[in-house]
Amino acid sequence: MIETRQAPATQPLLRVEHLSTTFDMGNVSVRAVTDVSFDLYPGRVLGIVGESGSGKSVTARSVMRMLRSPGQVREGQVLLDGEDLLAIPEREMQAIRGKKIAMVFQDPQAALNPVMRVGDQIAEALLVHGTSAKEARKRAKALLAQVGIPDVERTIDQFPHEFSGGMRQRVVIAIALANNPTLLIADEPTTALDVTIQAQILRLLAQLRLELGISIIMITHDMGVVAELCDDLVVMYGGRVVEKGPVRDVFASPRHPYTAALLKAVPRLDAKGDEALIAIPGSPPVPLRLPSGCAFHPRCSHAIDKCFNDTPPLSSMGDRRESACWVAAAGGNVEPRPTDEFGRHRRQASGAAPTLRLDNVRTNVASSGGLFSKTPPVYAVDGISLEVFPGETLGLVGESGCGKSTLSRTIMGINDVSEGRIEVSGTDVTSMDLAARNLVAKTIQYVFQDPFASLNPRRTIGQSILEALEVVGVTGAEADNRVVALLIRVGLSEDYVSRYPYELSGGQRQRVGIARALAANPKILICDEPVSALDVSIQAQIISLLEELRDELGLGYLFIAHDLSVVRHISDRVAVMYLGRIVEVGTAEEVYGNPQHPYTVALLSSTPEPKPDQSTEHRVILTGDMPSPARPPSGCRFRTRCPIGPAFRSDREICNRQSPELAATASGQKAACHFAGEASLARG
Amino acid sequence: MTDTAPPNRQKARLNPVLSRYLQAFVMPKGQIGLGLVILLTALALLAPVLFPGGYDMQTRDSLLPASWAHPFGTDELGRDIFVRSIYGLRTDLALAATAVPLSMIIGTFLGLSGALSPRLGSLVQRALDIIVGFPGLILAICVVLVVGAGWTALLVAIVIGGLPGFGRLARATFLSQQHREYVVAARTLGVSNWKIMVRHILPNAIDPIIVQGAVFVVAAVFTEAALSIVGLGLQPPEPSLGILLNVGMRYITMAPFYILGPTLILVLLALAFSLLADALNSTVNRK
Amino acid sequence: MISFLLRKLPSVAVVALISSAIAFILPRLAPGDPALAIAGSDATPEQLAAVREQMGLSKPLIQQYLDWMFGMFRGDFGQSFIMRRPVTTVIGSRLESTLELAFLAMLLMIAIGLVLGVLAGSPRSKWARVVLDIMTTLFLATPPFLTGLLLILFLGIFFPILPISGEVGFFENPWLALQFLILPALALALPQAAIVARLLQTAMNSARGEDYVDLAKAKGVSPGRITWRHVLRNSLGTAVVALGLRAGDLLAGAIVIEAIFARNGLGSLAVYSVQSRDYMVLQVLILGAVILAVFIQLFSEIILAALDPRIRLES
Amino acid sequence: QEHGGILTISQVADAQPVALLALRAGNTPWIRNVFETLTRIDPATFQPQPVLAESWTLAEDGLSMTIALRSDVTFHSGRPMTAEDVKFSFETAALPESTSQVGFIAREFESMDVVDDHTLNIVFKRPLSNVFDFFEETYIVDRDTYDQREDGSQVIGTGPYTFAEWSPGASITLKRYEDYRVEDTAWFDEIEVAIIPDPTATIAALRSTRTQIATGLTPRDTLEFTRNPQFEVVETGGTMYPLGVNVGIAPLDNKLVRQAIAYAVDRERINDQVFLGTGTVTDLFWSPSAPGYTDELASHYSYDPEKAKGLIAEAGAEGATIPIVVPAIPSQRSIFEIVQNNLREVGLIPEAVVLDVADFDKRQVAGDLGAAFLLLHGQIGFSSPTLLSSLPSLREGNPSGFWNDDYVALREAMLAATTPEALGEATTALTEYMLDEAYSTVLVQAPGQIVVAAGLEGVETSVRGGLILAGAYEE
Ligand SMILES: Nc1ncnc2c1ncn2[C@@H]1O[C@H](COP(=O)(O)OP(=O)(O)OP(=O)(O)O)[C@@H](O)[C@H]1O
Ligand SMILES: Nc1ncnc2c1ncn2[C@@H]1O[C@H](COP(=O)(O)OP(=O)(O)OP(=O)(O)O)[C@@H](O)[C@H]1O
Ligand SMILES: [Mg+2]
Ligand SMILES: [Mg+2]
Repeated sequence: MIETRQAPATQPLLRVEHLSTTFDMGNVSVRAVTDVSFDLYPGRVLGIVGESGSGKSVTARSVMRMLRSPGQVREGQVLLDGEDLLAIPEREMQAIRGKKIAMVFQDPQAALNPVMRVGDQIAEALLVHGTSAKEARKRAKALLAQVGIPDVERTIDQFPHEFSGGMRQRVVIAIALANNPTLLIADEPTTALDVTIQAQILRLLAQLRLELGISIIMITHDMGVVAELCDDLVVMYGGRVVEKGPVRDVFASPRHPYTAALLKAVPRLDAKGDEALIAIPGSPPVPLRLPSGCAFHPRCSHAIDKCFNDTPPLSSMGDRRESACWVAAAGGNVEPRPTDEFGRHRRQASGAAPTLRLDNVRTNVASSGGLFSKTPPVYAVDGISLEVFPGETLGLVGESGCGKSTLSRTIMGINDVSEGRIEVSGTDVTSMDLAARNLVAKTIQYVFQDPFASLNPRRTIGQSILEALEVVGVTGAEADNRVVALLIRVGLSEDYVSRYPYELSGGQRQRVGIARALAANPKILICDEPVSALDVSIQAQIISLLEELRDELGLGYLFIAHDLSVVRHISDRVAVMYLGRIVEVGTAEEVYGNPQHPYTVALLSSTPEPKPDQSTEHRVILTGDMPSPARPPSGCRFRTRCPIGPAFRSDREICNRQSPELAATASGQKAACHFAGEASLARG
Repeated sequence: MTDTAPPNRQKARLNPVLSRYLQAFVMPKGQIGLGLVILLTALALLAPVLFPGGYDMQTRDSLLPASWAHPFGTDELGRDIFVRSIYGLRTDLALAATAVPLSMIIGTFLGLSGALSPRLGSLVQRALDIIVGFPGLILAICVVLVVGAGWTALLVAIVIGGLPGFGRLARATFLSQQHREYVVAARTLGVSNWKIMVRHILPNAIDPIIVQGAVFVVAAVFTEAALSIVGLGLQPPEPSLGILLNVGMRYITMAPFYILGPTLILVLLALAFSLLADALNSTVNRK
Repeated sequence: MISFLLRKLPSVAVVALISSAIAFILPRLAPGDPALAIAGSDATPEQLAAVREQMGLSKPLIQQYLDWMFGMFRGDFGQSFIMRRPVTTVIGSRLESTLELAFLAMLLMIAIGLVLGVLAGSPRSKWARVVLDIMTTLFLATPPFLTGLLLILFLGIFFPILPISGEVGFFENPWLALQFLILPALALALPQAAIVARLLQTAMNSARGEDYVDLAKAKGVSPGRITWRHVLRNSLGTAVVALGLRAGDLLAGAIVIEAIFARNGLGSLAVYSVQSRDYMVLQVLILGAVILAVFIQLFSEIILAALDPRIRLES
Repeated sequence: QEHGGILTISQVADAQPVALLALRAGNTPWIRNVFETLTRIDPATFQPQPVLAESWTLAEDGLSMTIALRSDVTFHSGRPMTAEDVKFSFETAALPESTSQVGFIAREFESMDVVDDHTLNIVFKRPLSNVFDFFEETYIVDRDTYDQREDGSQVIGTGPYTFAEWSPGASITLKRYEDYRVEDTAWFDEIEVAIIPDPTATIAALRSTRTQIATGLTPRDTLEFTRNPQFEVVETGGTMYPLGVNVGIAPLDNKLVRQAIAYAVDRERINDQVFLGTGTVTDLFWSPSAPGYTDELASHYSYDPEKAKGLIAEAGAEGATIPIVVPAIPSQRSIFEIVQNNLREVGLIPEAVVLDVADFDKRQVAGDLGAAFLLLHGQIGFSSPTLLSSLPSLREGNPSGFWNDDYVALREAMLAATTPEALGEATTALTEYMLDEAYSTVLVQAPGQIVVAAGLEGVETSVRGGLILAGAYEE
């Protein structure tokens, strides 16, 4: 937390008043944003949080007057330094965009023009506001250096695709800063990035705010980010502001049941792991069919009659706090009531034989090349050994691209094993011949990351599950009954059988995906980021469901995720993966409580936690990006970014030469580091 | 908006694909296209009823200009060109109605063959690439020569000519679907390649294939006409639009109206199917 | 790029080999043979047999094929049966006509296609949209030979402005040559241009929804500059691929167009070779067309790579 | 008269220098300007006139002929023409690979003796009334370069113009032969022969004065020029269109059915609608000026559907299906459509079998065209005895499969006739027999048409339609 949280100046820089935005689609009109008001004071950071579809982006775009058609602001004012941006002609607005207000978008992959040099894209921001070409280029260089891009002279003439995601986001920020704007709107600037990179970007933003005094509107759905960066908070739900206030106060005592529930639905890094998550039931509202009254009432455990019919206004709740809740207005309690919960029992590895065992598995993902050409091998999975015991959950974390999915695909036989050995229930299945495939399919099933992509949009839910049953030989009436049973098992009702995926929400689809995986009565589920595409509230539901199933059916999980809190919550044991290798493995307590590998340390300390006022100074923030598996560094793979490695300590050239083995450490778990245990968490 | 029940789910669920196609006829493009297709098809089907005299009523009134009695004039043997055009349309539509589905089915299957075996798929693709390389009509001409001018030859030539188009579309779908999660999901479940092809990949290929099918009707008629212009089309006396053009071209300076009529019908036909394809395409692409 | 071409060489060779076999065998499957064109229809069976013998047609097929293939490696593409000169000479003498036609058609296609595409792909009033839409739909629907016939009827006969058939070499009389070229080139180009326009329009519309367009707008870039610098620039790849594919179609369409407009190009040569069973000419034409198609494909890949830095030819 | 300028003419088919000694559409317009023959038949009188031959004497018994050649003739290569060249040309024409239509006449030569450089003596196996047809069509070629004619590089004759250049499919350039033996002739420096396969383009070229003479047009194309004073339409040579049937295939093995078919066809309508009235309606192969040709015979099978029906009924062939082979040529298709219509009227079911021209020709040569067929022979201008052996419809191995002793006897009688009177009688006898048997009857004879721009004088033609431009000049 940066030490600038002084009392706000008297005049707001940006004042949004009663903003309402609609999308007219033929005969219906979608109200995406309704009566939104907030103030942003100079030099402060305002966070806007809310689930997907709550109207965050539409609000930001309304301010910029960049609504996608057919969006239209129906009502309200956007006052920048007292001038109503909604009233001025488009030409004048053009002069303001990029000059006074700048915007950073969510997806750094898509935000840069792929066919234009990076330098030109930065310079363009200056050119269109009247800077000469020569001057613009000079400034572009300065900006690139300012946002921390190395080797500017060379990189300025590169194309976006030659940059990593984090670097691209830096470029987008450089573009935003080009004309020294007074206001920066960042729409989920780190959502698509890894935690390590997110930490870098957040640090950059904090620094900019400090150095340049820019005011920032930070749109996010991550409470951790809010806690880390923001001064003030606006919580949106169903297109309305439901709560507003200083971050510290809101976190300490939320005045809206939704805010309170949201805070409880996020798993904590520091949680002991035996308390259940409190999921918010139901799913976020669709703007087209907003519930009457308070939009949150169908999911609210405190709802009273009034909530069903009357929309609560945003009313003051004391010192700069506002909330839109009848219950809170009446002084009631808004903390979520624990739903029927499941006691978490951590399991210790029983003496049983592992259901799944990998021994030094390597997977080559390089395309086979043409008839006449040979491509060098790329080992995305490079010598991994691990075991999953019956009923146990093994969590697997690591940055994007470290090979998590490749590993799971290798186990399922989608990718071929190049070296090593895979055993299922004690049988060698490495060859993946017909018998082995059958054994794998019977024992292990897969839950996919993207619930939207893993169901065939043209087949009904029933048909999708039937197909899975058909494979294991269940047909006819029995199959139909099983389908219904499976649906009910995952918390869906019978009448979903004949629905199509497009009629389901993301969470419901993920339930179907799980039901399908359960059709074959597997012993192990491989869950490849099963919740990362879902909203926080839904995420908690799915995690609860998985836990429930595990306890009931005795399933083992290989649970893959990049969100460390989620992994900690669900896992018995955790493996940390970096560039195709496992660098640390142990029980959740061991790995999270006393990480031995510097990479684990960095991951943990990069993860923002929903606790304001936490010191961020001693954070271990990694520099640079993960190298490509096509060209792994010699010796220890992590050495190029290691805070205790040769990059910082020149005497440690053993790391350059020798690849560390995964070995037991003093605190119990195994780690692959020559200097295991040296780096440590500096938590406040 | 909130109180009404969700739009007739029962119907949508019964056949979402069909109902999506029907959407095409909500837009003016689709309406005009469909209207023209129906009109032309009806004319073609009803030709024997409308013009019971048939298409070969020779008289001594050669090459009359257009009049009420003969809207398109008469040909060199004194036959009514309008009547012949309609019968020609009938011939061409019948040809298209046979050739297009055949080409569609075979082409789609060839394009999807990669789902059964990747090796087979790329082999088939190579073969189709070679067909595409053949200069325009030459392949069709060779086919006609080998098979012998006539209906069968045209059919074969059109079917072969359409294969690369359908094949490519199907293959593109296959390539894009192949790595889709639900295809991978089916594969990890252990579903057979054949079932994956039919259940998961084929349905996704159908949209573009149907659009291409509508486009290809025009191409089929075009092949017939072009072969006739080169002199290897259908056999007399059965008129086809191509034959009318072929003969009409020879009178182009003496009796320019001769080809005007058949040309008009062909343009209408092409327009009808293009509009239809267009409308289908835009509904199909609407996500 | 060189290594890219080198890598493609084997597959080009395979395609060429297979097409050469097809090009060789397919025309020979048709009844009739080139001896007839020499002997004439009035010939007696003895006369025909004598001519066949003299032309070397009684040799076994496989030997004829091998002779041809080995000849080509030596740069000898064979002799036309009918014209009794090297096939290369025969084709060379017809090349100019087709090249002129294809070149002008290509220019027209690019110009019309890009203009229509950019107009349709930019925000415009409803009426302008409808007019553009009708135009492209009409062009798209009407195949070259119909466009050709209509052009002949309207610009050649009802309003005799331009000559409708025949040709003059461009280097003989450029002005006259152009008059002869305009109608066939237009007929060839219009449908293709409409396809290019359609694709460009679609590409531009989808590019317009991309995030980088939003970013550009957020920078304060004017709509015109967005269209040119961001949207169009990113859509050109599609247009180039389309143009590449269409270029092949242009040559294909030339056959009928040459027949309609009575031009002595490669298309009419091909038809003549089929009719007279001049296998030697025909097989070289077919092989050439297939290889040309392959190279156009490679060429558009290269241009695409030049336009889009993300695409690398090496990988 | 002044020398100079370029004359441009157009032809439809490409040149075929390989077939110099055969009759080819692609050679007809230019060949008589590059090559010469011993004699030329005067189209008006049908009498042979001397060209390279100065004079000739036929022996009393008609079995040998002595020819005196001009002594001032040189080839374009500069070499004087001698009797050896004539002998070479005649021998070459007799070889089958020359594909000469009249080569069979030379095969009736017993021997050829070169008496001296300018005298040739030919001995016949039997009297040859049609030897002048042979002379008419056999160009005297240069024996030194004949083998290099194929690609057009050495096309050496003795005519007023030289064959200078050939771009296949595009054009032929003829240049004036400076050393031509006659001074006041060959007025143009150059004759450009444009090859324009398309009639519309031909017409356009003519109208735009890009060309001054157009050959190979159909009556439909020339129609507009007949009414235009700017042009003159010259009729010469031409094509006959017979309808043949195979006498070996039922029901056509029945003479009555064959006769019925001949009666059923409306020849007048074919002439009017396909040839726009320019043709001659006749059912005979002979030229109207030939001895023995009578109007009565020519109109023997005038259109009579009732009679046809009667004959068919008599033969019991109602509803018989008759496949008719048609080459994929526009005029043939049109004729077929009329024939089909006519045959349907009389109760037969005709079916088209359209063959690509190469395929059709191959089967015509082999004499294997099926039950019925529409043919075309571009041989108008030959004498009757020549036609008898040169027309595929009539010669031995004809596609009708018609060959019997009566026929052979009648043919022999006609070939043996040496006087016009005898020829006339023999022709009538044969014609009556042929009409009665009705295995192949002509539908129409259509003349070839050449359009000449006004202002161009001195254009001559040969009986077979060749253009002779030696005396042509621009006014
Ligand atoms: N172009 C559009 N057309 C129609 N409706 C739209 C459009 N853009 C947004 N909406 C509607 O506005 C609602 C709010 O969208 P918005 O993008 O602001 O959500 P968000 O809070 O930014 O969500 P996320 O976290 O997914 O980015 C959406 O649910 C959607 O229904
Ligand atoms: N088919 C392939 N060809 C080349 N490289 C590949 C291929 N598949 C995967 N890779 C590479 O292998 C590495 C690991 O990919 P993988 O998808 O397993 O990562 P991940 O850890 O699942 O990442 P994420 O968190 O983004 O899902 C990546 O660097 C990727 O670029
Ligand atoms: Mg958003
Ligand atoms: Mg992954």
